[in-house]
Amino acid sequence: MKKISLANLNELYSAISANYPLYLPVERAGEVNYGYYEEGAKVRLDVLKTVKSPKDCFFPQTEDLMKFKVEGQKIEIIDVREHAKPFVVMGVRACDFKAFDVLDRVFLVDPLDTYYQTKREAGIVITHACGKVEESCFCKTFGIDPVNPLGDVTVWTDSENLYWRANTEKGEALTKELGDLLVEYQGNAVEEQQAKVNEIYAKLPLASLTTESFKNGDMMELFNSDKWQKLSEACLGCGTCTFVCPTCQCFDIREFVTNSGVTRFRCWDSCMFNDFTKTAGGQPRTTQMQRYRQRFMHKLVYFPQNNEGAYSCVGCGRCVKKCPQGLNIVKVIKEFGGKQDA
Amino acid sequence: MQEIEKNQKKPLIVAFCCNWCSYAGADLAGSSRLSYPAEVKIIKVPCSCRVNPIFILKAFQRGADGVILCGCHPGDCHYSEGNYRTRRRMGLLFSMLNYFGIEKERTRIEWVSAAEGAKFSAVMNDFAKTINELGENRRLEDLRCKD
Amino acid sequence: MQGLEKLMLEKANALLQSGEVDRVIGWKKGESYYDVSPATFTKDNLEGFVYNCFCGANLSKYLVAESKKEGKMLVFLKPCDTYSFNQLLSEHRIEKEKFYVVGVGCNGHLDMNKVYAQGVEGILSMSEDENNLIVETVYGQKIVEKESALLIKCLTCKSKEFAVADETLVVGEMKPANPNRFEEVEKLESMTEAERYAFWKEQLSKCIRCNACRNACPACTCINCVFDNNASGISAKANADEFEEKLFHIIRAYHVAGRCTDCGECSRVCPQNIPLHLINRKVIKDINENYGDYQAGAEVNARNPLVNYTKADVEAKEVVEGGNK
Amino acid sequence: MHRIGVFVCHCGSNIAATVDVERVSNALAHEPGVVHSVNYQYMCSENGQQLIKNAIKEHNLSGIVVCSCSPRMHEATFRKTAEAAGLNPYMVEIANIREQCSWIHKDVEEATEKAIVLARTAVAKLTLNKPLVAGETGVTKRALVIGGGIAGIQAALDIADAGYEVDIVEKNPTIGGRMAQLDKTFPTLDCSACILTPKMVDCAQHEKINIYSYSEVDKVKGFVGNFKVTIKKKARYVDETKCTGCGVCMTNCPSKKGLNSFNMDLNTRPAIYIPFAQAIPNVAVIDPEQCIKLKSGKCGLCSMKCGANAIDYKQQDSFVEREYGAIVVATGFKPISLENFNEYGYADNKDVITSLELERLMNAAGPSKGTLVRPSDGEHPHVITFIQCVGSRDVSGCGKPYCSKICCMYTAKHAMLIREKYPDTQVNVFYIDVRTPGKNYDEFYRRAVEQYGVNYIKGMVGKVYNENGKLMVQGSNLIDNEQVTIASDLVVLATAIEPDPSVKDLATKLTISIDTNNFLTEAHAKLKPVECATAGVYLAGVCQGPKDIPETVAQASAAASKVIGLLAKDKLKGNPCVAHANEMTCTGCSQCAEVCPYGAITYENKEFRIGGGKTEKRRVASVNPAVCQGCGACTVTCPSGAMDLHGFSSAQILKEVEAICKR
Amino acid sequence: MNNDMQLKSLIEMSATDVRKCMKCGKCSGRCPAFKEMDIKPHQFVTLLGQGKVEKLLASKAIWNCLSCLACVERCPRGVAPANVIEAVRTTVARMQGGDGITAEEIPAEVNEMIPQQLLVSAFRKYKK
Repeated sequence: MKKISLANLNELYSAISANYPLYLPVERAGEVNYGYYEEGAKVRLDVLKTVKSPKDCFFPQTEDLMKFKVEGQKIEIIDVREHAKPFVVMGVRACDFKAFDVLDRVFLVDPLDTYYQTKREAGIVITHACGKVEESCFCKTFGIDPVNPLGDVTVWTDSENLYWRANTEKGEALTKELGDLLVEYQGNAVEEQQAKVNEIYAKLPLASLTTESFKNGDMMELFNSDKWQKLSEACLGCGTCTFVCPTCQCFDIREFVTNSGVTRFRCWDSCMFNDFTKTAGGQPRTTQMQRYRQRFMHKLVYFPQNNEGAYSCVGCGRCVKKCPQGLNIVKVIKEFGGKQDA
Repeated sequence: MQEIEKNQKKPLIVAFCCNWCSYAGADLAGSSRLSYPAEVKIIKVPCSCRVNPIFILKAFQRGADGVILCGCHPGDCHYSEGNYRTRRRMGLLFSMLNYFGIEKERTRIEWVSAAEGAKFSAVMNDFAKTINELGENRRLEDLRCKD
Repeated sequence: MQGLEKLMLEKANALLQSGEVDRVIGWKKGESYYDVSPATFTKDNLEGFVYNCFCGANLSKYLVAESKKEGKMLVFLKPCDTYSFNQLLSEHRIEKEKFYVVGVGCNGHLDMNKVYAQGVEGILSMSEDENNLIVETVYGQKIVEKESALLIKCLTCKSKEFAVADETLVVGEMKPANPNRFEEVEKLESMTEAERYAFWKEQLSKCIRCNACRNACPACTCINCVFDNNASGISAKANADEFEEKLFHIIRAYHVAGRCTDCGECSRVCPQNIPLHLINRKVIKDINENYGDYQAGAEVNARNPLVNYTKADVEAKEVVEGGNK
Repeated sequence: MHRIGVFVCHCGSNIAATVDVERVSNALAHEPGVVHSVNYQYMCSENGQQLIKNAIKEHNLSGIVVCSCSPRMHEATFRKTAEAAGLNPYMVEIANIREQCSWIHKDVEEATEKAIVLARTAVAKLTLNKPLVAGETGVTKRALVIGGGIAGIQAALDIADAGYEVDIVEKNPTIGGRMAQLDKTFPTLDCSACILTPKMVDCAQHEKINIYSYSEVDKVKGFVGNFKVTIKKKARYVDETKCTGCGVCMTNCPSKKGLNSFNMDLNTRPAIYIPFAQAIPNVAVIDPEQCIKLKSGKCGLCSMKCGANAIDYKQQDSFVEREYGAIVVATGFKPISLENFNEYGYADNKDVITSLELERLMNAAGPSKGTLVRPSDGEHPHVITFIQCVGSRDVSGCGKPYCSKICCMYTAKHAMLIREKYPDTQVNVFYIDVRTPGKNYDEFYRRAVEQYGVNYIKGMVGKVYNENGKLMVQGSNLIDNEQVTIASDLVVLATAIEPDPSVKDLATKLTISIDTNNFLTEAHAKLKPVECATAGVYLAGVCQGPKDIPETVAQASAAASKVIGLLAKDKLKGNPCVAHANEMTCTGCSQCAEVCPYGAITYENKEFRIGGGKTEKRRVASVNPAVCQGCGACTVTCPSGAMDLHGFSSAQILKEVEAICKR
Repeated sequence: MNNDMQLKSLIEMSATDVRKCMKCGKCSGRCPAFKEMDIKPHQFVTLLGQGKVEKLLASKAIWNCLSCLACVERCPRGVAPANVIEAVRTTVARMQGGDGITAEEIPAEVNEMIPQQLLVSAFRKYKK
C-alpha cells in the first residue's frame, strides 16, 4: 500500500491529468458532481454522494451516435466513434462501482453497445472507500462492502493521508507512472477506519434492510399488488430519481438538424416520464402508478430474474435524498418486505 | 484559410415583419432603392403578436446574431391591439434574455409603418451596425448547429 | 407543529365523519422524519397522517388530477399554496366545489440540505419544538435552529395571507412575510451582462433536465408540455448543448409568466439546487415595475398581465433597461 | 413526398441585373423536395403564368415557389395561376427577391447568395404548407340597427330600400332620438321636425322595417352573417297592436306630475303618455313609477276610457330572439352631467340652462309653445349669455378631454335665432375658440356676428352668481385683457356631449372595443371608419365620436352600404389562415380567449379517451373560423402550443428561421 | 443668476406645465383680485411660457394675489396659475432678502374669520 498526504493531493491530480483526462467529484455552483480536473477546480473527494453518479463517464447523458452530412440531395453518413483514449475516473464509491457492473450486464451483452464498450475499456477506475456512512446508505443490503471497493486502484482517505492500493495491471501501471508522488505505507490506518465505519453502519436505521421478500415473491402477485397505488400517489413523474441513479440505463435516440445535416444522438430517458416508450401505436403504461411500478419492478424483480439474482439497485441512497416528494426505493422495499401481502 | 473566413463571417440578422405595416415598409425601402445590409433576412408574419419567443430563441440557436421585430406603430395595428401585446411580451422576454447575460443590443423592436421605407432602411442599417460591433453571438448559440 | 398537526387531524376526521368531504390530501409519515410525502386519506384510514417542518411541498399541484375525481376533498394549504389554488381556479384547471380548503398557519419549512450542511450526520431520529429541530445521531444529539435551515422559498416568503380558505387553522402568530423578496434579483440585475452570463452558465450547467421544476410547478399543468411534444420544435429530453439549458429555463419561466405565484417549488425540488425561482421572480419584478403590481392568484379571474396591455405601456427597451444594469 | 417547383423571375432587369437568376434556379434545383427549377423573364406575364401552369401539370407539382417581387404585389396572381392548374392556392410561396434583395443590393455575389437563401426559406416553408380551403358560412339577410335616432333611422332606411329586412331596437318609447328634440338645424335653419318626422314615418311604413321601440338588446351570440340577438321588450302596459294613439288616456290620467323627459324635464306629463305628437310608434306607454293603478292597484281610469281596449296593466317584459347578418350600432349621446361645474350655478338657478333645454324652450311644441321665456318666472329675457366649452376640452377630470364639435355651431344658431325673433335681446357668447369647419359653417357663424350683432367675447367664464335676481356672469375678455361681469337674464351652457351610457354594456355584448371616453372604436381610424374590429358590426353617429347631423347621416349611410354589401352575399368566404386549437393538448386555461380581439374563441366541455377504456371530460378551446382574422395573438399566449395558425404555423415559421440561419 | 437659470428655476418652482394652457382665460375670469393686478393670472402662465422672466419679476400683481387658488381649482387644463405667481413671488422675496413680517408681529386681535392660508401668505408678501 502507498500513501500521499492530503496536502499534496493537487500534485497527484496534476500528475494524473498530465497523462489522462481525469474525471472526479468537483464542486461547481455549490453542488458536487463528477467533472474534469483542471487547474483551480474545487475537488471534493470527501463528499460521499455526488448529485449525479459517475455513470456519465461511460454512459454520458447525451452522446452522439452518428452524423449525416447533407448536401443538396446527397447524404453522407459519418461514424463519430473515436478511438477512445484512456482516461481516469477517481473517487468512485463502492456502490457506484458496483453500478458499473449493472451497466455492464446491460451494455456488454449481445447486442454489444460499442459506444459504451469503447469507453469502458479506456477507463481506469480509482475507487474511494467510504470513510463515513449516512443514514440514507444501504449498500450492504446488496452485498456491497463500502469500505473495501475494488476497481483498478482503491484509495482510502483519513484526516491526514490518502492511501493507495493498485488492484489490476492498469492500476499498477498508473501507480508506476506516478513514481515518487506516492510513498510506501505499512500502517493499519485503513483497517481501523474500516472497522469504525462498519460499526456506525450497523447502528443506522437502514442497516437491517433486506430484499428477501423479492427473491421469493411471486412476480405477478407483486405486480398486481394494490400497494403500488398508494406508494406512487405523490409521484410527480419527474426524472430526478432516474437521472441521479447510478444504474438506470434507459435512453432515447433523437436527431438534431445541424447546418450541414443531421446528428443522431442518444440521451438518457426516464421511465418516470409520461412519454417514455411512447410510440405511434400508443404507450404501454398510461398512468404514473404503472410507470412507478415499472421502475421498481425492474430494479428489484425483472432485472434479478434475468441476471442471476443481481439487483439493479446498489443502495447509494441518492433517490432517498433527492426525490422532491420524499418517495424512494426504501419505502417500496419496506412496504413489500415488512408486511406480507395478504 | 477557411477557418479564418469562418471567423470573419458577417453577422446574421433575422427580422420578423408584420404583413401590414413593416413588411410593406420593407417593400417601400426596396422600391425606393434604400439599401440595407444583405445580412438582414426578413420573415413575414401576419402580426408582430404572432412572434413566439421560441422563434427568437430558435433564431439565436441556429446562429442569428441579432433578432429584430417590426410591427405597426402602437395604435395602428391591423388587428387593433396585436402590437400592444407584442410590446409587453417582448419587454419581458428581452429583459429575461438580458438577465441571462445576453447582450441587450441583440434584440430590438421597431415600429415601422408601410410609409416608412426610409425608416426601415435606417433601422436595419443601424441594427446591423450595432450587431457588427457586438460581434458573433456566443452566449445563445448552439454549437451543434455549426456542424 | 405538533399542535397544528393535532388540529389538522381533528379537522380531517371531523369533516370525513360528517360526510362534508370524501377524501383528504395531506402528508404521510416517511421512513425517517424528513421524507414525508403528500398523500390522500379517506374515512377511517388516517393512519400515518403527519404535519411537520418538512411538509414544504405545495399540494395545489395534485388538485388538477383530484378535481377530476368524484366527491369532495379536504386540502390543507399554506398561505403561499392558496395563491396557486386560486390561479388554478382562474385557469379552469380545478373546480372550487370539489375542495374544502383549510388554510394552515405557516412559519416556514425546512430544507434538509441545510440541515446536513450544519454537519448533521448519521441521523437516527428527529423531533422538533417551536424553534428547534432536535436530531438524534449516532454521534449524539444535535440541535438545529429552524431559522437556520429554512427553505429558500420560506426565506423569501411573499405573503402570510390566505388568498382562499374555507377556514383556517393557525397556532400562535405567523411571522411576517419578507418584504424584500426581490433582493436577490436586484443583486443579479446590478451585475454586468458578462457576470450575469457567467452566473447562469455555471448554475444551469448543473441542470440534468430531470423536469422536477416543471413537474412540481402548479402553473405547469399542460397535458403535453412543449418540451415533450415533438411537434413543438423544441422538444428535448436532455440538454444536448449549453443552449438547451437556457432554452428550457427561459421558456419554462416565460410560459408561466403572469401565472407564476412565486411559490418557490421549482427551487425547492431542484436536485442540483439551481436558484430557479430567481428567473420567475425576475419576470414578476419586471411586471410589477412596468405594468403595475400584480400577484398571480391573489384574486380569482384577475387578468394576467401577459394577456393584458395598456396603450401607455413602456417600450420593450425600457423594460430591459429599467431593471438590468 | 414533396414535388416542388421553383420559378425564378428576372423581372426584366429589375431582378436579373443584380441577381444571377441562373445560379439561383440551379442552386434550388438541388434542394431536397425540389423537382423542377427554372427562371424566366416575366413570371407574372401571361406566358410566365402559362409556364407555371404547364410545369405544375407536367411535373405533377405539389407546390410552387415563385422567386419574384413582393407577395404584396403578385401573391394573389400566382395563387390564381396555381388554382387554374389544379393546385391548391395555398401551396404557393413567394420569395421576395426584388424589393428585399435585388433592389437594395448592388453586389451581384451578395444579392445572389441572399436570393438563394430567401428561395430556400420559401421552399422550407412550403414543405410544411397544407392545402387550405376557405370556410363558407351563410348570411342571414336581415340587419339589426341599435338605436332609433337619426343615425339609426337613416341606416335602417338605406338598408331597407336595398331590399333587406331591418329591425330597429330603440330603448325609448319612440324613435327620433335627440334630433326630435331640436328646434332648428344648422347651417340652414330648417325645422328639425320637418325634416326628421317624414323619415320616421317612412320607417314606420316601410314594409322591410320592423321597429322594436321601448326595447333593449339583451344578449348577442354568433358572428358575422349569423348573429343571434335576444331583444328585451320592456312592458309598456299598452297593447301596441290595439292603441290608436288617440290620446284620451293622457287627458284622463289623474297622475300628471311626471317630469317630461322629452322636454328636458322642463314641464310635466301624465303617467300614461305619448312622448310627443309625431312619436313613432304613435302608441302610449305607462310610466310604472308614476301610475297609480300599477303602484296601488286603484284607479284604472285610462283603461276605462280607452276605446281600443289597449291598456294591459299585467303586461310583462318579453323577449324575442332574432337572427341577423349584420348589426349597426347607433346609440347616440347625452349631454354630460354638470355636477362638477358648480361655478356656473346650474343646480341653483333655474335660469341657467343647457343648450338642449333651450332647444325645447324655443320649440313651438315645447313647454312654452315656442315663446322664449325664463324658466323661473316666465318673463322674456333681455340679456342672454351663452357659455361655450362647458365640460369640453377639459383634462382636469371634471369634464371631457375632447371637443364636442357641435357646440360652436348650435350656439351660433341659438344666438342668431334669438336675435332674429327678439331683436331687443342682447346676446353674448363667451368662447375659447370658435370652430366652424364645414360647408357654409363659418359663413353661418359670421352671420351671427355681422348680421345679427351677437357679442362674442373671447374668454372663459369664471363664475355665475345670482345678485338681486340677475345672473352675474363674470369672465375674462382676453382681447381687452379685462375681467367683465355681465348681468344676464338667462345663461345657456353649451354642455359637452358623451356617448349614451348604455353603450358600455352593449360593447361587451358585441365584443367591440371602447375608448377611454366610452366612444366605440372603429376598426381603422382612416380606412375603416364605420367598421368595427368585430366583423359584421358597424358604427353610425355619435356613439363613435362627436359629430353633427350631416356627418351622422353620412356615416349612417356609409354603415348601411357596408351592411348592404355584406347582406348581398349568399355565402361569406372566410380567410383560411385562421387559428385552430389542438384539442388533444389544449388545457382550456382560457388565456387565448383573453387575447382574442374578435371574441372568436369559445370553450366547450368535450369527452376524450384517456386510455384503459376510460374517458374524461375536458374544457377545450374552439375557434370560430368565420370570426377569427388570423392575427396569431392566441398562438403565443397558449403555453401548451395547442393553438396554431393556418398558413403561419409555428412549425412553418421555425422552419423558415432554420433555413434563413443555415450558412 | 442669469435669465436662463432664472427661467429654469421659475419653471421648476411652478411645478405646472404651462404648455397645457389653451388660453381660455378661465383663471382670470374667476380671479377676485383681477382688477388690482397689473399682470393678469392668465398672463403669468403665458409669460412664463414665453420665457419673459424680467416682465414677471417686475410684476406688482404678485402682491395682489390672494393665493385663494380660485384660478387653480377649475382650470380645465389642469394648469396652476397660482403656482406660477407663487414662484415669481418667492423668487422676488428671495432676491429682497429676509425682511418680511414674522408670526410674532401679528396682533393678537386678528379676526378669527381670516383664513389661515391668507395669514401664512401674508408673512411672505408684506415687508415691514
